[in-house]
Amino acid sequence: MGLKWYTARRVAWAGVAAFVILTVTFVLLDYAPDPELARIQFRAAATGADAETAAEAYAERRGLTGPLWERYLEYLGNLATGDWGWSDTRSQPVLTAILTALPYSLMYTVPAVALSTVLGIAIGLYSAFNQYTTTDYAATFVAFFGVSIPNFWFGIVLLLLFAVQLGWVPVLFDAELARTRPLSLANARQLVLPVFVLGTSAIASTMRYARAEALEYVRAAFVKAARAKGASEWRILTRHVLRPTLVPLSTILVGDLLGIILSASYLVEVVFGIPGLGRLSLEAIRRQDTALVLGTTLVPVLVAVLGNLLQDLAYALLDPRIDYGDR
Amino acid sequence: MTDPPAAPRDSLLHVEDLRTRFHTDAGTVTAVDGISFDLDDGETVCLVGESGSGKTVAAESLTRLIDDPPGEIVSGTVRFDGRDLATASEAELRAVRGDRIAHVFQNPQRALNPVYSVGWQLLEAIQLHDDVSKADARARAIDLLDRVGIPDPATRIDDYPHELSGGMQQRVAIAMALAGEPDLLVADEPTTALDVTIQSQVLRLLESIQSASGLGLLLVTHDLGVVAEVADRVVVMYDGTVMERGSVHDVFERPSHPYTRALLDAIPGRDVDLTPTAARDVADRDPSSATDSTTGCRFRSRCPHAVDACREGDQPPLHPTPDATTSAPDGARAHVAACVHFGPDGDPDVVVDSAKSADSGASADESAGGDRR
Amino acid sequence: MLPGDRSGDAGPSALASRSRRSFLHLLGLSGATAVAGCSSSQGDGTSDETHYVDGTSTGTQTLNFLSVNDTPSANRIQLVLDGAYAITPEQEIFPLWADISTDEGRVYTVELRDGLEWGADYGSMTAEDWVYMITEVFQADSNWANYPTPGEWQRAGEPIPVEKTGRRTFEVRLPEPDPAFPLRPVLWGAFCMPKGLIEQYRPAEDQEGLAQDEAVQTLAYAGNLGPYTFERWERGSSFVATRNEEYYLREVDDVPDEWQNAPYFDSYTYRVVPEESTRLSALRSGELTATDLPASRVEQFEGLDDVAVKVFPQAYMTSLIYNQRANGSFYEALRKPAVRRALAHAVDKRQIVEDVRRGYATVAHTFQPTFSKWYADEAVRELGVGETYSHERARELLRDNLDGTPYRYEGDRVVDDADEPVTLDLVFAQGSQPIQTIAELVAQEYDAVGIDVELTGKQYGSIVEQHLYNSWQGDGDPPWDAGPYNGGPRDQSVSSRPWDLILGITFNTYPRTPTSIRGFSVRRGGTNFYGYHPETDFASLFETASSTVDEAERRAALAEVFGALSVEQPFNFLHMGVEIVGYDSAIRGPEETFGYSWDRNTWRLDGA
Amino acid sequence: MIGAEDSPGTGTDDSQPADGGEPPSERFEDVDWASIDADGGGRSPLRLAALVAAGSYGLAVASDRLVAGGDPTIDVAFGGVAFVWDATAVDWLFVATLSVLVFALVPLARNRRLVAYYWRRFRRHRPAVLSLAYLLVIFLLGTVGTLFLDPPALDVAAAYQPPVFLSVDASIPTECVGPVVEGRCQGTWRYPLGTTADGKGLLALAIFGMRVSMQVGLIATLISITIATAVGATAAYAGGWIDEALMRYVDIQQTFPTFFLFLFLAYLYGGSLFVLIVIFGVTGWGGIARIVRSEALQRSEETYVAAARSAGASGPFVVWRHVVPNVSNSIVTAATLNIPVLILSEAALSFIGLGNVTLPSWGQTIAAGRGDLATAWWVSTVPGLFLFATILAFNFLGDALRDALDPRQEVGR
Repeated sequence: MGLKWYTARRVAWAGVAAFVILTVTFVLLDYAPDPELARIQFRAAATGADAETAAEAYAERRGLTGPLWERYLEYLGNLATGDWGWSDTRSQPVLTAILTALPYSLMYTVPAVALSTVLGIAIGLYSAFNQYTTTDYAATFVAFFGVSIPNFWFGIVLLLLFAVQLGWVPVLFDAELARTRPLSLANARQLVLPVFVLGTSAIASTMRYARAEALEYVRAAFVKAARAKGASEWRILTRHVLRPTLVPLSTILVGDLLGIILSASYLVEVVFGIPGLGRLSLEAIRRQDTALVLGTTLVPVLVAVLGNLLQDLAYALLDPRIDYGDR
Repeated sequence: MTDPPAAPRDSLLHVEDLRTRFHTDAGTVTAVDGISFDLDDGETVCLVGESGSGKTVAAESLTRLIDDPPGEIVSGTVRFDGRDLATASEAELRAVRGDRIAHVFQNPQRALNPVYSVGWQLLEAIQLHDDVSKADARARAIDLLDRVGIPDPATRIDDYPHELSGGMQQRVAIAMALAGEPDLLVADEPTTALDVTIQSQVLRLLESIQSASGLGLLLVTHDLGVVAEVADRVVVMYDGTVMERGSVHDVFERPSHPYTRALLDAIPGRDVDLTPTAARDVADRDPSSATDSTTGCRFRSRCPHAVDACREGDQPPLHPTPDATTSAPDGARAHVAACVHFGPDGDPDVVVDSAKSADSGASADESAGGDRR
Repeated sequence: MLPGDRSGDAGPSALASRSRRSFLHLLGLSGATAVAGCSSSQGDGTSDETHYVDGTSTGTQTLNFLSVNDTPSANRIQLVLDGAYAITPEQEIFPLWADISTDEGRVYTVELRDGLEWGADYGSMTAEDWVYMITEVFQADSNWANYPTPGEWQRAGEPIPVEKTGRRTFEVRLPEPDPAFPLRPVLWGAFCMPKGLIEQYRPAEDQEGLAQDEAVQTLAYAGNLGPYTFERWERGSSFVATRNEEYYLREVDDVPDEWQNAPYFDSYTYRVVPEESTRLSALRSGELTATDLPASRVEQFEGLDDVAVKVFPQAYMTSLIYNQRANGSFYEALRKPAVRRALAHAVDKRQIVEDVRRGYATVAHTFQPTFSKWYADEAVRELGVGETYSHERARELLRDNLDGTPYRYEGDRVVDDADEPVTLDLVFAQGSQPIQTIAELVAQEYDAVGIDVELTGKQYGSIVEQHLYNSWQGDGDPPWDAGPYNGGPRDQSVSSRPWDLILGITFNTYPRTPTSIRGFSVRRGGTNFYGYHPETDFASLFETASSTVDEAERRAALAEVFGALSVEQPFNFLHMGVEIVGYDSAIRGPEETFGYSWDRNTWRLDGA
Repeated sequence: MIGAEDSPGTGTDDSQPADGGEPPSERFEDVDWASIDADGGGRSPLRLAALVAAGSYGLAVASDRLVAGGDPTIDVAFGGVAFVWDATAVDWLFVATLSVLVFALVPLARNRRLVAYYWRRFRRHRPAVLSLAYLLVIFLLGTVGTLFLDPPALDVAAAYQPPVFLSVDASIPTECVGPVVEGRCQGTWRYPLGTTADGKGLLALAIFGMRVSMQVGLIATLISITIATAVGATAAYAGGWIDEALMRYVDIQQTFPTFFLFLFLAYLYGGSLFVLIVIFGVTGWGGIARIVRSEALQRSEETYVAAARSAGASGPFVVWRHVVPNVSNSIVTAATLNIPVLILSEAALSFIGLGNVTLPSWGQTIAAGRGDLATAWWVSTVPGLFLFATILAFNFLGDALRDALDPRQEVGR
């Protein structure tokens, strides 16, 4: 009951947030300069044609005629019926564009998140159990390495090393291969570097939280009690410390990783040429593809909502003390 | 050590010259500085001392539960059932922990893992040492809960710790300690965190368990009332060392060490908590003393009977008190006190007489009775 | 990422490089297809198949050529649709679908080949299709299809009359003679759609319906009209076309043999790789057959056995543009040709070409590349090279010519009438390292003659909106208005933000139809955003040059134009760019000439 | 406090050392950050100093903007070293930031016992001590050092010079400044770390990059924590709909694509460092505000806040005087960890092609040189290493500060 009401409120709020974000984006887009339009007009002017006519044709083609609010209402109306609009810069429906790009993004972000979560938690726990030792510093260094190195630089260097010099992996991301045979070894090979780059960059935040949480439990009485029961250190680590650590960790996993991945994905996808969501939205913004920009803006909102819900469920599952009645 | 040598017969637990240190930024702290005591099957020994006297560290050093690092057991033996735990391997210790020596901690709420059900934690305790099926373990767990007085154990077993009251939680913790059918139960302030009304229930539970199963009980407490109620023998600690040791009768009736006397004197009626604040009032010790490489008696700065001799050497060894021969013949169980006035060159009367003059009532009489040598 | 100021892909500075229908210019005139291609042997496992994989930075936006206004899209469409005819580097017509002929340069007859078949059951391509396309789409009153450059098919605001004269012939009747008409991007490389397809949308003027039509989206109507057949288009990732076994040129005997068997690759793929360094890595690893190279990497790739580097001349000129409109902080001086000439003495063009462009560019002195057949060596005055590059000389000329302006030398710095040192705002297009370096170099050179320069890098779109667009600020209506880039007389029509110098907006020099630069050089020119007032009567010279059929007369007129421009220095001509492409070394075909990609269908893999 | 009352692991055990390990009765949070408004009048010398500083700062900014115009703000030459400083808007912000830092540190520094205590806790983390030293060097070089150095100058003839002791194929540099041995151009001391594609010395670029990084990191973070503290503390203290509204706003702000906002503002105002800093500062405070709020909520429950409230203290006063100081440790930690994120963001924006390309920032240099990694690897690697070390140092520092300042982690050692 409590959880349901809570969920309903969360979803309702997400709707409001999405609306606000969409509106702001829509208005900003309208005021931002359009390099494409500028090019068309210059082209027309350069050869003596009427630049205004060219601009009108362009506006017509891109659906940019009429007052702002009218266009916005129309967009919202379409959205309500499930029509996310038509992407002019890709000649396909926005929803199709997003659904096409999404699997490519998931293909490397999911393993990257898994990698960074496992490594982050492992290093965090290790570091907490061995605070202020040299191995702690070494482990921490490993965790901080990825976040300290600019992703794009790292990606380029890795490509030069492993793809060009050693030839172990291909330089180019083969989208066709990824789409038709996502589980093949060849696909895994081309995903190794992006996963590594993104994964290492996300370790630090997970590790930091895991470490902070674990530090609270490492010396907790129940850990001592478990030890007094005769539980091994490994058991203590995996059962007694890890579990309560996971509870608050799940809250940051969604939020922080979402942030890291959404922002880092621009860079990783550009460097590795992966046609995922990051590039989709980057190019949409660059080319002022209004419908696509709005669509790609909605995606993180939806992911955040979904992620928050999942996280709450995980929380409820992991920590019996949580009660949603009063939240 | 001029302490009496090891007990002639093998006691269940024989601790000798145990020394535990903590390495901190500010230097090394010797939290337990060469304590010795014995504990027999079915016997209840109380480790008494104010906050910070090292009694908890001492209790946790037995099975090396102290955090290492920064803690470190630097010397001494912990002979348990013929084996020296101080030098045992980690695996050997694990086999002993929970199975032979069980612990009950001060705050049950914290000693239970909040994210697991009571049953899970009980089953863990059972299955860690006994290779039994899950169903059998569960049956045993319910039985254990029943034994510690949890009503409706078959239902409560699936509860989470936060769903139980403090007293119930401590009962669960005790049940968990009993899961391995230990020979020795180390209970560290098991009642401190509980309501006054619950305290006695839990104490009685411990007593009844002990009498039913005949296990040894090492009770760490600062509550002299508890000591008087349950202890067979008492070990009084101050600043990491044993100040006085003897049967509960000897120590309460004929307190010998000035510290013990001060403790008891501070309490009208003698059955009130020696709270940390009260302890400070008594001792008002210099907080910096802990890291000092101690010379002389640790209590001397607060001791009304301090003499020059107190300043020299180490903490004085445990000297037999005048009544030692009358109460217990063997060294390990003798009534002893670490005070120069009880040494070969000392005069116990310095302590006892002054107490006599300052005190009134029963204790004065009893002291007077024991002050002849 | 935008790859520099080359014209191949939509770079920030490529603005002027696209004139209208620019993709055609680029393909044919400037040879600027991002990587024109060739083939290579990327076996997908089957070793006897050859695949050409072309690496580009930008993907295509649409396959509907009616909306196409970018080179990447045009490149892809051209694989599937040949277009009317091509132009060879010798500026001769090379008929593909059609041949074009004229007597007087006024009436042009277009004759379609036999055997051109649409796909998707639209039958044969006939003159009917073309006339319908031209009149109902290109020239449609409402421009319902939102054709980007409807002006192409108009003269003086009126549609050019087009008439069907036979099943496979039609006539284009120009109001005035225009001998260069076939070289203009009107019919040259023009595409067509079947009438049956357009008819479905014409009555309702349903542009959206047409753009989203399945046949348009997948070029299903292409039939046998191109060397390749559309295979798939993964947006943002790749475009793949496979060899068209039905290609109409196979059945034609008036073309050279190598055309009859074209193409020589089983598939042609455009791979979108936004990051330049990744593209280059892929070229090294053999995953790409061809891709553009930045000048700084040429020597490294030349050292590789399996990569051949080719350098192609281009028609794009990088210039330093002076603001002569009233919102500049130095405009009174910049309006004087003598001052502009003085400043041209201050900038070392050789260093820009040699050190910044690393030798991969040529010095420019006028609005025409030296390889153009219209370039007039004897008339052009060279500034900023050799002896005409001299800070002392620049200073001297400047000192002499600042009279009558509010500026003068105070010591060795130029100051204004309030004795404050003059600081010029140089705005440059971001995204190209060489452009940025040149901007900094210019600042250094100007500093040496006593003028401070402040640099601001901006996105291309921002430069256009804030500095290029200008509009009438005076009272009432402007006396004349030539569009957003020239909103009226320079004293009252100014841009929204002030500026003094702009760098990174490259101009197409139209070496084949040089009269197209009119808009840049006359007072009311549509692209004269810098407020240049020529002292020469360019308008009539252009008039002469464009309408005369006498080549000598045209040459004389154009020589006068280029000479006058080099003297008047409407802006500081810096250098002409080149396109550098790294190919798989087994590729045979690309010639290092201007407009090299016209015959890319005949390129082949050595040994294949 | 966790753990059993008598356990040595928790630091409450009296047997633990007290002259060092024992926290002084005062904690970091209790430092008199707000001594300025502590007792009304202007008697406090610190308050006076702050007023004087603020006043002279205002005058200086005004004179630079109104009077000096385009002239350098300071133009002195001493002993042959020219000292020319033409302050920009960012420089002024930076000066303000540094002054705030100084005034924030003074009350802390005056409490030596406390400083000693935290220093002892902090120095246990050896990498963090190293990091602090490194960052101090970077900071000093970037702030003071750049005043005495010429900005990196263009010299296209000297492009792609390798670092000293290294060599590269002679075809790579435009002209080799050093000797060419066996077809390889040798690095020289003239450019100890080599040069970029336009012949700027990487050493100079790296040093000027330090200033930019410090400016981005410190100014934007100061803006962020100022807003975050105000919002977080207000939300926690006021509760109710104010809390709800503020936190919901934070939700939206955190989901909003900041990148897009930057693109837009970069168009309107140019992608200058100033715009970048302001955007980072104004949009990047959401996470910190949440931390401040939750910490403040915990602290608000405590008796001293209730006491102050019941004593009739005004809302803002309670927040400023009682709530804020008590969450300052979280703020300091969050701020330290925020700085590297900003420095990296600057690099990321450079990569995407936004931002000011003429800015001598590490990010710009790395991004500009990335295409040369296969040939002139040093161009983006040298600033890359500085960036890497700086981010790493801030991360180590942040973690060590968290451990040192967080009372919950008082492990008695």
